[in-house]
Amino acid sequence: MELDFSHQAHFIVALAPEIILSVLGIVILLMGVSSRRPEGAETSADLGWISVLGILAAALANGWLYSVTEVGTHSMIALDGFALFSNWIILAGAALGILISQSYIDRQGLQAAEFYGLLIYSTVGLMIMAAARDLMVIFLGLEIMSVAVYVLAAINRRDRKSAEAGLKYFLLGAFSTGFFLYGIALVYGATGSTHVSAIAESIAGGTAHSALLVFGIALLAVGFSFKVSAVPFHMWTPDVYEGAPTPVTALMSVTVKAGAFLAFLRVFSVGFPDAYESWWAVLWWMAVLTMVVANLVATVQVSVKRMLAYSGIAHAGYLMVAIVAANETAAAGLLFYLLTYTLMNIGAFGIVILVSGQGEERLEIEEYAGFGWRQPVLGVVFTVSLLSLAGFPGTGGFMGKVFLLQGAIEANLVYLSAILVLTTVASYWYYLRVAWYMWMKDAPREASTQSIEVPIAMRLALVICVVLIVYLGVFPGASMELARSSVEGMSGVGPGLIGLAP
Amino acid sequence: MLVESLVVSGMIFVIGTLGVIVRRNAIVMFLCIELQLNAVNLTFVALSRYVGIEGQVFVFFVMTVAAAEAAVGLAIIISIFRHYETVDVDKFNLLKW
Amino acid sequence: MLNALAYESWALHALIWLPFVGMVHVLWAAEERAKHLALRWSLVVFVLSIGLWWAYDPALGGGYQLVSSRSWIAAWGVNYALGIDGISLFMVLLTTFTTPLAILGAFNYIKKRQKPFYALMLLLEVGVVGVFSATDLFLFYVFFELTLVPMYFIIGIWGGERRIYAAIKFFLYTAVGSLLMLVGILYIYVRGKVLLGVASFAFVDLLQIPLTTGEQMWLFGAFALAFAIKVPLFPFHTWLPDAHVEAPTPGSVVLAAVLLKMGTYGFVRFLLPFFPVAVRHPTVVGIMLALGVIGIIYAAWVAAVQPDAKKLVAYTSVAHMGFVVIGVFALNLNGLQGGLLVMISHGISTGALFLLLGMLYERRHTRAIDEFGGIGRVAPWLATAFVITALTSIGLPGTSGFVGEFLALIGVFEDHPGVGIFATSGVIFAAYYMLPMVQSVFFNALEKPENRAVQDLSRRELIILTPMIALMIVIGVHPTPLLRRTEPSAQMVIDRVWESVQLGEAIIEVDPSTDLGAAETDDPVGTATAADGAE
Amino acid sequence: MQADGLEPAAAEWEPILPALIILLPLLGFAINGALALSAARKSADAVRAGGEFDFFEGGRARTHALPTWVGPGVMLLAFLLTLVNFISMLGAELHDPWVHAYWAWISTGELEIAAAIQLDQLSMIMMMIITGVGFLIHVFSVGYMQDDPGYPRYFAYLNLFVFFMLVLVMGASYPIMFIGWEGVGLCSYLLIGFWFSDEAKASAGKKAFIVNRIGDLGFLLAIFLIYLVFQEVDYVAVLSDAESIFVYGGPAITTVTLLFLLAATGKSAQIPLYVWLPDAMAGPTPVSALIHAATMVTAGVYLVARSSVLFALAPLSSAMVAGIGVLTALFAATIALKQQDIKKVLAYSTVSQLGFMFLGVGVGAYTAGVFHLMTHAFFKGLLFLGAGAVIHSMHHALHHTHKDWDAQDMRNMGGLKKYMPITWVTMWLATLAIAGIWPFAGFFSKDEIIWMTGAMAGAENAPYPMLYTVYWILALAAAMLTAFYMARLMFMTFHGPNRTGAAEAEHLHEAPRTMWIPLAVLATLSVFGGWINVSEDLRESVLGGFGLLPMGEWLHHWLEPVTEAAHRVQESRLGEVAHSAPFGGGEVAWGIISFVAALAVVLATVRLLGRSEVPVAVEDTEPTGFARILYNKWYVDEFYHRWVVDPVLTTSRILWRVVDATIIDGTVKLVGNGARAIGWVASLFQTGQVNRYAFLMTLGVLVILSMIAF
Repeated sequence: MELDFSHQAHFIVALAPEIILSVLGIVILLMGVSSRRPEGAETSADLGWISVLGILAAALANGWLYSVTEVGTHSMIALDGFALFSNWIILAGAALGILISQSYIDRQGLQAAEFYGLLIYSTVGLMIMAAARDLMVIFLGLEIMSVAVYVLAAINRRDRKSAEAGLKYFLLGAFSTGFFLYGIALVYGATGSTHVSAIAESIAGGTAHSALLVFGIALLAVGFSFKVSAVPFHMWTPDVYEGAPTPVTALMSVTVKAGAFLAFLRVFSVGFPDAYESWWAVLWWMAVLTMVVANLVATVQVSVKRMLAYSGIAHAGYLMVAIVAANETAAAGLLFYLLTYTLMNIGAFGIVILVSGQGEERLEIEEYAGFGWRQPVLGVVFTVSLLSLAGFPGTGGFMGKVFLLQGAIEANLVYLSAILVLTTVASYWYYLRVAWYMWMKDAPREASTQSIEVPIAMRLALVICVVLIVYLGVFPGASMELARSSVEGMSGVGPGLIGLAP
Repeated sequence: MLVESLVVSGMIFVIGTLGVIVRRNAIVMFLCIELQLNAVNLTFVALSRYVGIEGQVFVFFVMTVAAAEAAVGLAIIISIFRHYETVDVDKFNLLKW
Repeated sequence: MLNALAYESWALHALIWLPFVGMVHVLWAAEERAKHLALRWSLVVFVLSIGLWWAYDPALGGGYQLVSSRSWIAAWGVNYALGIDGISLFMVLLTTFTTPLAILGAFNYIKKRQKPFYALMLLLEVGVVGVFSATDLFLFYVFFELTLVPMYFIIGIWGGERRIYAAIKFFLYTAVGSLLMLVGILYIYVRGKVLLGVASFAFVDLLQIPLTTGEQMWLFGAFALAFAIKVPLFPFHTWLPDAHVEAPTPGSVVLAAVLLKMGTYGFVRFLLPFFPVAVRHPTVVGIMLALGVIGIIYAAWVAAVQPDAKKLVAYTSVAHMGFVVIGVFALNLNGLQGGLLVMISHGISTGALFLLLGMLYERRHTRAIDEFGGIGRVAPWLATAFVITALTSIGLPGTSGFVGEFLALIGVFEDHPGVGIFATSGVIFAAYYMLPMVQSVFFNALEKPENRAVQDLSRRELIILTPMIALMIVIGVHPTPLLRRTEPSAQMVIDRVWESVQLGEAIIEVDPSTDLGAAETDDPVGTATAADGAE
Repeated sequence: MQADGLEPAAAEWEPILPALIILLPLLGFAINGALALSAARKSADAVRAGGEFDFFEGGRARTHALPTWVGPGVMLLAFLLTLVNFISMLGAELHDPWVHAYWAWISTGELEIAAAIQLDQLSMIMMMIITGVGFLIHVFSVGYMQDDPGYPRYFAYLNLFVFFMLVLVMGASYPIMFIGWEGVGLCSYLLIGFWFSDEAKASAGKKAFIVNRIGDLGFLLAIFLIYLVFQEVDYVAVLSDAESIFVYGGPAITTVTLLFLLAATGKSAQIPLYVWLPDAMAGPTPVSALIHAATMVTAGVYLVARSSVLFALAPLSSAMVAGIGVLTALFAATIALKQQDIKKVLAYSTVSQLGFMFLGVGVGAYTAGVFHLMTHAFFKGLLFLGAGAVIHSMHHALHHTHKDWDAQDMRNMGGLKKYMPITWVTMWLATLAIAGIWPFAGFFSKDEIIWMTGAMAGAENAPYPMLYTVYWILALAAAMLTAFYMARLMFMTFHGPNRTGAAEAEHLHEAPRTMWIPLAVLATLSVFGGWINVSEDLRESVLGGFGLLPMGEWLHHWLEPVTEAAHRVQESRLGEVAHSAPFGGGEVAWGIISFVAALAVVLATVRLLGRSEVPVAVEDTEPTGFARILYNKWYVDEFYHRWVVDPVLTTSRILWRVVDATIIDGTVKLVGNGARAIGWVASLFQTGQVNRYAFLMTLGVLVILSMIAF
C-alpha cells in the first residue's frame, strides 16, 4: 500500500499504532472509572492484560506498516524503518513495563486504570516523538509523554518520595522544556522552518542564519540532553528514579530515554548534518562527562535502585557516542542498543520490584546478600541482566556496545571509544558488586527465608527479558540486519558524512 | 524591530531562568517557567513576522501545552503540600546523593 | 580411524560444546552426582581431544587445520570459525588435560554448592577451548571475555577469606585490558572495511590489512596491554597473587595452567603476526624484553620471601611467564618455540603445584609455610611428588621445565645477549625461592603435632598427580614430537614478523593519508577547519 | 634410532652395549626408588601413630633386603661392562671419538641436540673411575647404612647419582653434559639432606644446590655463546672447529672459557663458590666419598679437560683457572689445618686437591689434571671411607653408652689404631699418597702438576711468566700444608692415648667386611695407581729394572687423541713447554716435592705426636690468634652471609613490601579507590535541592553556549 500524505485519510493509516493505543488508553480509563470494586483490588491484573493485548495490537499494526510505503518525505510524521523500529522498542518497553507493574500496583494499592492509562499515553507521546519529522510534532509528542510521566512519577500519593520525585521531575522538566522550545524558536528563525528536512536543506544551502542557528542547536541539545539525562542535565534523574514507583522508574529509564534518543538522533543527524562542526564537540564532551560522572558516582551508591538510576545515566553516555558519531552504523547501533537496553533494564527493575517488597523498604544492596542462593532463578535472571548491562559477551548488551563502538570508530572517535570502554570497567564494579552480594555473601541471619511469590505477569516479563537478552547476545544477526536496514532510509545519516568509503 | 524583539524576549527568558534558580516557592518557580515559555512565544511571534506563519501556530500549541502542564503541575504541588504542609522546595530533599 | 569418523570435521565443535552440554547436565542432575558427572564429561572431552595429536599434521605446513566456519553475524562478517595450528593444538590439549584433573582435585575441596561449581568449571572449559580454537577475532574475543565470568564466581563463591576482593580485582584488572583491546579489534576491523572493502574478523583477512607504523604501534599497545595483564607481565601482575591465594584449588589450577596462557597465546597469535612493524621496533622489543626479564628476577625475589606457599607459587608464575615473554619477543624460532614449551610445561608443573598445595591445605587448613615442617616423614609420596614438581618448575634438565627455558633463553641470547644474561640468572633465583619452601614444608623436624597427623596421598590424589608427573618427565626427555608440531606454525609467525619489512615501508609511501594523525585525533572531520569554522 | 643431522658413528671401533652402562644405574634407581616409596609409606604410618616402623622386626623387610643386592649389583654390572669396553678400546687405537645418537632430544629449526653419547679415552677413564670407585663405595655403604631406615632411598639416590654422573661424562654435547651436571647436583642435594629431618642437614643440601646453580648459570651462558658462534653444541663439531673459528685469546673464546670456569668453580668447589662443599659433609660419609671427593666435584676438571682446546685458545682464562686452582689449594689447606671434625678436614682437603687439579688443567697439563683426578678418587675415596669406618665405630661405641659426644670430632678419638688396624693401615697409605710421598699414587700426579707449573713459568712465549712462578711457589706451599694437616689427622685419630673413655672403648671395633674390603682395594690403588703415568725417565731408571711397566706416561698416550688439539695450540703459541722447566728435568722436581712432603710429615710428627689432646666434651678450647681465623674458615661464610645472602633477602623483602605491595599494588588500589572517591565527590553535587539543580543546569547551558559560540 502506498500512502500519499496529501490525502488526509492516509494519516490515519500511518498513525494506526498510535491511534490504537490512544483508544486503548480511553478504554482503560473508562474501565477504571466504571469499576465498582474498591480501589486497586484485583483490577490491576485484568486491566494489565488488556493493556498488554492492546499494545500487542498496536505492535501488529506496526508490523503491518512495514508493507506500507510512503510517497514523498515531507510529511510531519515519518513512516520509515527508523520510526517503525523505534515503535518496536517503545512498545516492547511499555508492554514489559506493564507486566512488571502488576504486582507492584496491587501491593501499593495504586489506581490501576490511571496508571496504565497514563503509561499508554506516555507511550503514544514517545512514538510520536520518535516518528516526528517536525520540531513542532516532536514538541507535542514530548509534552504528551512528559505530562503523563510527571503524573506517573507522583502517582503513589501515600509516598512522600514519590511526590517529591514528581515535583522535581515536573519543575525541572518544564524548565528544560523552556530551553528546548527556545531552541526550536531560534532554529525556526534561522532556517525558516520547523521541518527537519527543510532545516537540513536550508543549512546545506547556506541560507540559514548562522548565529541564531548555532544557539538554537545548542538549546535543542540541552533540551534533549535533559530528557536523555546526559550530564550536566542529569541532576533530576537519580532523585526521580529513586523516588518514583519502581515500575515507573523502569519505564522512565527505558521507553522515555529511548524516545528521547530516537528524536535526538533524527533531529541532529537528519536536521543538522551540515552544521556538524558546530555541535559535535559539545556532544563529545557531554558524552564523556556523562559516562565518567555517572559511572563513578554509581560506584558509591548503596541503594540498588539509585545505582540503576546512575547506570541509566551511564548508558545515556554510551548512546550519546552514537549521536556524536552520526553515521549509519552508529544509528543502527543506537536502535539495537536501545532494544537490548530495554530488555535488560526491565529485567533488572523487575527483580528490584520483587525484592523491595511492601513500601519499597528493601532497596539497599545489603538486602541482596545471599539472595542468589535463596532464589536461584531470580538470582540468575538478575545476574544475566546485570552482565548484559555491563556489556558482557553472550548477552545483548555486549553486541550493542560493540555496535556503538563500531560506529564510533568508523567516525574516528578513537578516544571516545577508549573512554567508553574504560568507564565500562568502572561500571563492572557496581554491577558485579550486586552479583557478589547475591552469590558471595551469606545472608544476614535475620533475613527472611520465605520465598518470594512471583506473579505470572512478572514471570512472563522476566522470561522474555532473559531469553531475549541471551538470544540477542548469541544470535544478534537478524535484529542487527533489521536495525541497519531501518536507518538506511534516513537522509543525512550515512557513511558519506565522515568520509569513510562504503 | 526583529533584533529588539529578540533581545526583549531573550531578557524575559533570562529573568524566568533566574527566577527558577533563586526562588524557593514551587508555585513561583512554576510561574517563572511560564515566563520562559512566554518569552519563547514572543520570539516565535517576532520571527514569524519575517519567516512565515508557522511561528504563530506554534504559539498556540505552546499555550495549550502550558495549560496542560499547569494543571498537572499544580496537582503535583497539591499532592506534595499534603505531605509537607509547605511548598518550599528546600524542604523536599529526601532524595539526594 | 580418525578419518573414518570424519574426526576433523566435528572434533573442535565437540570440544567446545560437549562441556556445555555437560554443564547443563550437571545443573540438571542431583547435587551429589555433580562431581562425578563433571569428571565424566571432562574426561570425555579429554579423550576426544587426544585425537587432535594425530589429526593435526605438521607436514602440511603451519597453517590452520581442522578448519570449519559458519556465518554467525553476517552483518558484521563475523564467523563461527574454528581451527587449530601447532600453537593452539597444545593449548587445547593442555586445557582438556588440566580440566578433569582440576575437577578431580576438587572432590574433597568443594563441599558446598557443588552443582554450580562444577557447572562453572565446565563453562570455563568451554570458554578456554573456544579461545584457543577460534580463528575469528570476534569469536576469540567473545570466548576470551567469557572465561572471566566463571572464574569470577569460582573465586568469589568458593574462595578464601578475601575472596571477593580477589575476585573483583581479577575481574576489573583483566577487563581494563581486554576492553581496550576490543577498541583495537574494532579499529582493525573498520580499517579493513575501509581499506580493503572486506567486512571480516577472520584472522586471515585481518592479516591482509595494511596498517601504518603509527597505527600498528597504537594497536600493539592496546593488544599488548590486554595480554600483558592476562599473562601477567610485570608491573601488571598484582592481581595474580591475590587471585591465586583466594581461589579454591581447582580454580588456581585452571587459572595458572590455562588462563594465563591466554595472554601469552595472544602475544604469539596476535601481536607478532598482526603488528609486525611495531613488534620489530627496537623500542618495543626493548620494553617487552625488559619487562620479561624484570618479571623473571623480580618475581623470583618477591616469591622467595612469601610466607604463604600459594602466594609464592603464584609469584613463580610471573617469573615463568617472563621466560615466555622474552622467548616470544626474541623474535626468532628458538625463542618462540621455547616460549611455547614453557607455556606447556608451566601449565603442567604449576597446575600440579597448586594441586599439591591444595592437598596440603585440605590436610592442614593452612598455607603458611611456617606451619609445616617435616611433612616428608608422614607423607613421603606427597613430598616426592612435590619435589619432582618443584624441580620441574625450577627447570631441572630432564624435566619439561628445562627444555622450554633453555630454548627461550637460547633464542634471546641469539639476538640480545645482554638480556639473555640477566634472564638466565633466573635459574639461580628459581632455586632461591623454591628450595627453602620445599625445605620448610617437607624437610626439617616434624615438630608440630598437627603435622604428624597429615595423611599421605590417597588413591584419587595419586591418579591426579601421576599423569602430570609422567608428562613433566616425558616432555623433558623427549620434547621433539611437540616441537615438531609447533615448529611450522612458529616458523610462520616468525616469517610473518620479518617478511613484511619491505611491505610495511611500501604502504607508508603509497598511502600517506592513512597516517596515525587521523587515528589519534577525535576530530571526526579530520581537519582544523572545524575549529576555525566554530570561531 | 639414528637422529637426523648427526654424523654416523665412526666405524673404527664399536663398543658393547654402551647405553646399558647408563641404564643399569637407572634401573637400580627405579627398583630402589620403588622400594623406598613403599618403605616410606610404611614408616609414615608408624610415624603418624607416634613411633618408628621397625623394618628389621621378624627378619629383614624386602624393602631393606633387596637394595643390598640391587644397589651394588647394578654398579658391578656397569663396571664390568665398562671394563670390557675399556679393554676393547685399549686394543682399538681409537682416534676419533665414538658418537651415537639415540633420539633427537631438542630439535627445532637449526638447533639440533641429540640424546647422544660419546665414548673416547677421556670419558672412558671417567667411566672407569665412576663405576669402579662407585661400586666400591656402594659395597661400603651396605655395611655403613645397614641400620638406617632410609636404606632403600639411600641406594636409590646413589644409583641415580651414578646415572647422572655417567650422563655427564658420556654425553656427546654440552647440553647433555648439562643434564648430568645438574642431575648430579640434584642427587648431591638429596644426599646431603638425606637425613632431612635435621634442619642443618637439609639446609646444607639447599645451600649446595643454590651455590651450584650460580655456577650452572655460567654453564648455560657458555652453551648459549657456543651456540651463537658455532650453531652447534656437540663436542665433535665445536672442538674440531674451535681452532679455525676462534681467534687466539680473543674476547669470544675468553668469555666462553671464563663462563665454563664459573661453572667449574661451582661444581668443583673452587674459590669463590667452594663454600657448599664443607657443609656437604652433612650427608652420609660414603656419599662424601663418592660425590664430594671422587666423582661429582671433579666434574669441573672434566669440563676443562673436555674443552681443553678451548682453554688452550684462551691464555687469560687458563691463567685464571690455574690461579683460582692454586689459591683454592692453598686457602683450603690453611683452613684444614685447624679443623677438628674429621670430615671437615677431609672436605677442605678435597677442596685443596681440586685446586691442584685446576692448577693442572690451568697450566695446560690436562692429562696431569685428569691423572690427579683419578689418583685423588682412589686416595680421597679411601680417606673418606676410612673416616666413615671410624665414625661408624665411634658412633656405635658412643651409642652403646648413650654418650652424646660428637662422633666426628677428632678430639674425642685418639689411639684408634689398636681397635681398627685395617682402617689405620689403609688410611696411612692414603695419607702418604695424598701427601705426595714417593712412590705413592699422589706423588706422581701432584708432582706432574707442580712440575708443569714450573715449566709454564719458564716457557719462552708464556703469557704471564711471573704469575706462573708465583703459582709454583704457592703450589709447593699448599703441597706442604697438605702433608701436614693429613699427618695431623692421622695422629689425632689413631695415635696417642684413647680419649673416648674406657666404657666406650670396649665397643670400638674394626669395620665389618663389606666396609674394609673396599678400603683394601682402594688402598692398593692408592699405592700403585700412580704408576700408570710415571714419566719415561723414571720408568727406565727405576721400575723398568723390575720390568713392571711396558711403557711410561701411559695416560699421556691414552689421552692424546683428546688433548692433541690443545697441545697443538699450546705448542704453536708457547713453544715446547715441557722442555723449559726451570729446574731441569723431573728428578729435581721430584726431589723437591717429596722433600717438602716428608718435611711436613716430620714436622707434624714432632709437633703432634705425644701431645695429649683433651676431648672436646671435657674442655672445648677456643683457639686464639691466627688459629682462630683458620678455625673459623677465614670467616668466609660469615662474609657471604653479610654481603650476599642478607642483602638479597633484604632486597627481596623491600621488593615485596615496598615495591610490590605499596608502589605497584598501591597504584592499582589508588586508581580504584580514587575513582570511587571522585564518584563520591561528584555525588555531593546531588544535593536534592531543585534550585541547585536548576542552577547547575543553567551553568551547563552557559558553558555549552560559550563553547558553541567561540
